[in-house]
Amino acid sequence: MTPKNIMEYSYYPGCSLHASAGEYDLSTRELFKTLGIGLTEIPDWFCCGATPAHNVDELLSLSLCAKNLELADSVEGDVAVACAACFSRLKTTQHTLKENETKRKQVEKAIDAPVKLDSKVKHLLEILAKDLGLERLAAAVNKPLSGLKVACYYGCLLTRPTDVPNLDCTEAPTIMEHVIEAVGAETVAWTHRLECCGANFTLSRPGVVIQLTNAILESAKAAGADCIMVGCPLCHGNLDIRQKEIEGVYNTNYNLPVFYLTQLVGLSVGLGSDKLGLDAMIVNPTPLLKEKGLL
Amino acid sequence: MHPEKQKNDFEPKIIAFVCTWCTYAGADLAGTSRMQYPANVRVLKFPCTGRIDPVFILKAFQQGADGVLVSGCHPGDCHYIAGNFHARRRFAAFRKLLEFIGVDLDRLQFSWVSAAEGGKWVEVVTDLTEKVRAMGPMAEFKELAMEEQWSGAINTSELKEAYEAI
Amino acid sequence: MTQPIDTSIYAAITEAIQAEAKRLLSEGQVSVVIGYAAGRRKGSVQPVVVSDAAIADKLIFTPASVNNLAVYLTKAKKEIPKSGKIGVVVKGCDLKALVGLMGESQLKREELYLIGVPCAGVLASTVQPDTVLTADTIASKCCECDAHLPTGCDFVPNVTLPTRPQLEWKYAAEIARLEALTPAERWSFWKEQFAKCIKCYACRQVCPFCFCEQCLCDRNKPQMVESTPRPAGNTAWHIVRAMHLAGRCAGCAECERVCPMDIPLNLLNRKMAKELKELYDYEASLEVNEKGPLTSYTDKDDQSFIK
Amino acid sequence: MSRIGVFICHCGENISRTVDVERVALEVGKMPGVAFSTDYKYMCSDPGQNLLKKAIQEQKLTHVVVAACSPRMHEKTFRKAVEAAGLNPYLCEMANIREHCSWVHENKEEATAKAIEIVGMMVERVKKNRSLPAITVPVTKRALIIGGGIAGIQAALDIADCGHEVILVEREPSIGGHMAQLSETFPTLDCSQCIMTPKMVDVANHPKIKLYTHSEIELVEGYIGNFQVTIKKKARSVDEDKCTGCGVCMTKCPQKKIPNKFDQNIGMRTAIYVPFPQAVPNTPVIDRENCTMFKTGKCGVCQKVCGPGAVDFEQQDQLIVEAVGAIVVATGFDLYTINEKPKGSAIKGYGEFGHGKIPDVIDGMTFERLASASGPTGGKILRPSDGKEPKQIVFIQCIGSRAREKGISYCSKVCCMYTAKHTMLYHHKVHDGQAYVFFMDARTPGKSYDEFWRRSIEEEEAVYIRGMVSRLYQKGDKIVVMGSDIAVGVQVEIEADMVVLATAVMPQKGADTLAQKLGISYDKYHFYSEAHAKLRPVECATAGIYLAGACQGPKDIPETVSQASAAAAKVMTLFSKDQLEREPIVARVREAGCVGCFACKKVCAYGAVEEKEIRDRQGNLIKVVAYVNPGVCGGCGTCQATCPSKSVELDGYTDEQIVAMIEAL
Repeated sequence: MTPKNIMEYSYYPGCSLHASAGEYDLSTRELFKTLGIGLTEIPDWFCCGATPAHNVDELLSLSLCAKNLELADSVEGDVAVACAACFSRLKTTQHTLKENETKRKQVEKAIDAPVKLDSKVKHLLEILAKDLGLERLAAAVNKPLSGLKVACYYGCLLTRPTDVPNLDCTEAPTIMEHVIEAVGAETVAWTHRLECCGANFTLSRPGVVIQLTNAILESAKAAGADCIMVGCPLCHGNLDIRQKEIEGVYNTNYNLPVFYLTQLVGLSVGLGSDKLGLDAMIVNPTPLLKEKGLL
Repeated sequence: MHPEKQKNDFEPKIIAFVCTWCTYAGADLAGTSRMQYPANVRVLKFPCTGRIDPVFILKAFQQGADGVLVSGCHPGDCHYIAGNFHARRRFAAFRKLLEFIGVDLDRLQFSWVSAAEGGKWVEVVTDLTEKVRAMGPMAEFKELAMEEQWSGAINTSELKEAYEAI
Repeated sequence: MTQPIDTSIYAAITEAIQAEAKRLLSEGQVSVVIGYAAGRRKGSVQPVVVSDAAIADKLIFTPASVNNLAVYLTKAKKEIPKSGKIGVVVKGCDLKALVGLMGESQLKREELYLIGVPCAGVLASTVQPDTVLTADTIASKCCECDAHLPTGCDFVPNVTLPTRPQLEWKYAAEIARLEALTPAERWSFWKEQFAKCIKCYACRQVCPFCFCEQCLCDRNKPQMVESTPRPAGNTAWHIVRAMHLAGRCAGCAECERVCPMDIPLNLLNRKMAKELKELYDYEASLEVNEKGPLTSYTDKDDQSFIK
Repeated sequence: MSRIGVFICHCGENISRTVDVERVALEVGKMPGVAFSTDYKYMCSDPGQNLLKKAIQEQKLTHVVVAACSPRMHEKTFRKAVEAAGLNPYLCEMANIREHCSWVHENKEEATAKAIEIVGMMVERVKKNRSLPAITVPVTKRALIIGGGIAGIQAALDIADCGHEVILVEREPSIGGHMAQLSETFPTLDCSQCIMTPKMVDVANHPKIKLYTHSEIELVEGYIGNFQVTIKKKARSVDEDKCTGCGVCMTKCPQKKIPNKFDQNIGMRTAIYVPFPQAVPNTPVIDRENCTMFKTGKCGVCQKVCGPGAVDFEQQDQLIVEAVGAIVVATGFDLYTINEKPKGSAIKGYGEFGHGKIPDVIDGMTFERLASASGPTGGKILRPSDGKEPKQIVFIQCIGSRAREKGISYCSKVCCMYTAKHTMLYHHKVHDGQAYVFFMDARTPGKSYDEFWRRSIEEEEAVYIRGMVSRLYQKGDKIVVMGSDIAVGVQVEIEADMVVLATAVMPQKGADTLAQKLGISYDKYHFYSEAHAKLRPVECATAGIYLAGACQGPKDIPETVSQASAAAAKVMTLFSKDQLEREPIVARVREAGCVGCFACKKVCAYGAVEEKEIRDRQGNLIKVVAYVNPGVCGGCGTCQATCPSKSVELDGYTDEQIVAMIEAL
């Protein structure tokens, strides 16, 4: 008999988690299962429009999110979002439509349904830090990540702009640090926690991305981090997949594994490599984890 | 120059309760600017809209007013700091009550007219006068005043018979 | 099909009130206890002021305990001995009135000993006081009650409130019905109602908030409100009364109960309460408010009705 | 029975052109109570007024209605004339048949009918008018000034020079305020101390000024002309009468490493100290939190070395009550500390700027202390971290100010100018250094201000970059400043040795508490509110309380001094009379009807309603009723409209008067 879940969420994975960030999806599901948090994937969910849509057609981007929120309403619980870009779009939609009656009416006409403005959209971080709570999280740990120095990377979307995501303080957040410290890791104070990695330009202007991402990696390394933790598949792409390329361009060696937050937290509650998708990471984390006695 | 004025069958009686600092001064400005508006309005000056008791509005209707205007300073401009803020709440509640009793709220107008808004004064007064003119006389309170009947009215034949026997 | 309402806890409450009153009076904690006692007719209940512990077992609580005893703390206060605290039996609705009176400096909490009654409801009418409490005979105010369990009292009998069947919200329904009418239709409704008024002022007499020593409507210099028992005067009286109670009325509905002509007076009060809740998010509660909705303001208040 | 006289004015032809004045006079003459009715060409002219006066006497008139222009125009004129004829001025009313009638209608028939009704209304009203005696309030000709910065000092000196006693209360051990902390002042670069300290000494030596430093306002009671103020004089632990100010105690104090608040905590001081050498009074104070004697009970060195025996460890806080007639609030400002989020405030911190974490990120006031010749570095610009001279310095403007998302949307007004000044001071002291300024806009309205700002760029070589900074971080011994230059559209990174933040000007902490004690209003930031933004900028809505300086909003020194002198002038206007006379349009409570629900008190914006106990001859409390203090009442009448039993009445606008008018319709 499976024990009853302590909390229930409707889960919006977003496109990345079904593609390039499969390990984020896997580790999220496994971690939440272990913690007794139910995730029900929203039936028929579709793309939030992410970064391109709102630059092209605002009504389209708002309608995409509004429709997804409407779909989410069919599932019990607040909406759990893993990807920072999806999170940002869903939150922005709610904020914009709350403020602007005209746009709300347009969107309602477009999706042919009332807009759900009150459903709570939550990033996984929020669920771990606030809904579950740091104490309960710490209590679930059976393999503390002691000795692991983590650089928590927020990127630009998790906390910005002011008054929209309301996840934490806009320019000096601490929620990631709190979560990872709760499971026993150390965090480093570093300077580029909230700088942009250039996700928007991944395909169009890789030169810019390399420059921006390099600054982030350099700063994390200089602060003495062993690895970087992210909550966004787009940041992950740049920091992890491009790391080798950047090392080549700048003739340096970072060797910084880039974990999703669910992977690191998952390790601490005793999930194995296979359940966390560690083998999907480009920068191999195995030597680091072995050295710290975590594998 | 001036078209022959239409003689109207019904000239509404409009009573305006205004504060001295803003709306009264605004009405003065309309005068000094020689603006024209219907002669139906009678202005009662108060120091502040805060002084205007809802009972006065009731009294005005009972005295045969067909329309009532209450006007004062814009929010934040009150000469007495906050009198108009208190008035705003008081009249928000009072108009809901009158509406519920069955008074047509088109007969009761509230406005903010500043000392510089002579034009707005003319507009508000003209609009209200014309609106009320189109509605016709405020019959409700007048009819009540005419009615002598009360619960003890002799309205059944038995009662009438008994009464006449006495 | 009338659904009965469980009032079996009233026996335990009666016992608890009696024991508490006995204790309070014999220990001298209060000078008197105002409560309910059996009347002369079977099942009838009347307010009573008990000053002797020996007769504390006169106190009862039944579905016929309709009166809002808060009124005895204002108008009749002078007749009640001033020395010491006054004990008073209160239902949730009565307590709201009492709390309102505290907010208006008419009562001091420290001068009162509040015996709160967990209340499942009282009768709408006491013409037949031994009627069983059912969904049909219960007072309309009890159907919409949100204060079955008084809070902040000095003593509350330890009983568990039985669950109640879902009851129809008569006031809300009637207000909605009237709101849907045209102004002329509403006017004729109220005209008919007010025409019945005989200006007996029972509504004023029973209202805890009508505590003015001289009512505005009795003044003749100037005569602000016509005082004749004619339709014009009646209408004026009821409008002024509703306006003066707006933001203060606690919803005990005593005005409506005592009206000999059955004018639905509480409808006006409920309507105003509804509007003030919508406009200023204010409603009568069990906590003392420093200011009421019409004695306070914010600079953001609605002014959509102002040109 | 009233004998009313009605006087219809033609106003040349202004009224008579559209209103048949003779017919009005005739019709009004028939109204009950009207004993005399006439019309005249110009009522406000001398002959017109004489006609009025003569009629009052000959016709034995009891009330007067003048139907003419707006009462806003000539009510005073006619009331004065009526008074001269022996009637109480408030027995005269004006009917406005010009602005409200003849000027706005063209149809003579309609206008005449309306004029008759208007006059009729006023006739009915005036019948109910009562004689109102003028209200006088005695004035205590002493002023209290709260705050001993430049604003308080200026106001104190102005009032005292006029011969009135002044009580000056300052929270800190010395007067001087923020201006004493400044190095040099824009736009003339004269040394702040040089112009400030003589004024401080003047205050100390002025026979009419009583100075309470290290003191705070505990309680304020009373009203205009008659305030009672309780001042808490905090224990100094040094007897001011005995102390000669020799300073030996300070040289011998073993506790020498206490950060000095006056030096923005960069310089150090002893436990017994004066905040700065020119302090007034020059009497040290013992900082009990850091004093060894108070902490451990052992030491007492200062007491041993004090020749006159002034050190007194037993001294207690004292409460002193002073009676004053006027209060000037000059509590000044505070600076936004960007690394902390003030508790319970809407203001969000600036964690990303590292102030308080990176030692070489300092605020503008700290730079002032570094640049000050009497400051902790003797006027050398040196980094707090390692004492090195910064060769690249970045100034960032608008820290907190104009940043809605951080909780403050106003402009702090002085930062553009003082940053320009800082770049100059820096360039004067570090010749080979380079200053950069990040700015949103340069706001330089003021005499010689723009010229000054231009000079910082053109002559002193400051590089101004239009744009904001997103982040600062320490890299080695440099601070990397990441920002954008929106004029060129590029991202900028500067490796600076030191960063100076022009933090927002905010009201003093506790400004709200003081306002509540005084009964004055304040805005959402806790800046005090003036009675009228344009026409009454130095008065509070509460009569008898005036504002000076930055407690009302960000201000520079010239503006502060002007406002302080203006406030002083207002105080002196008040003090020019022994009795305060005011229009007797005030509310009065009918105690017999009042049941003490205090709805009136809740709605009174002036705090004029008090609670009054009514007792019988044996002293038993009968009831508590409202009492309206006529000295404080503003005369709006909101209380009367709110009172359920109408037990409070506004003189001049009683229910009787208003109902009479409505009934006349």
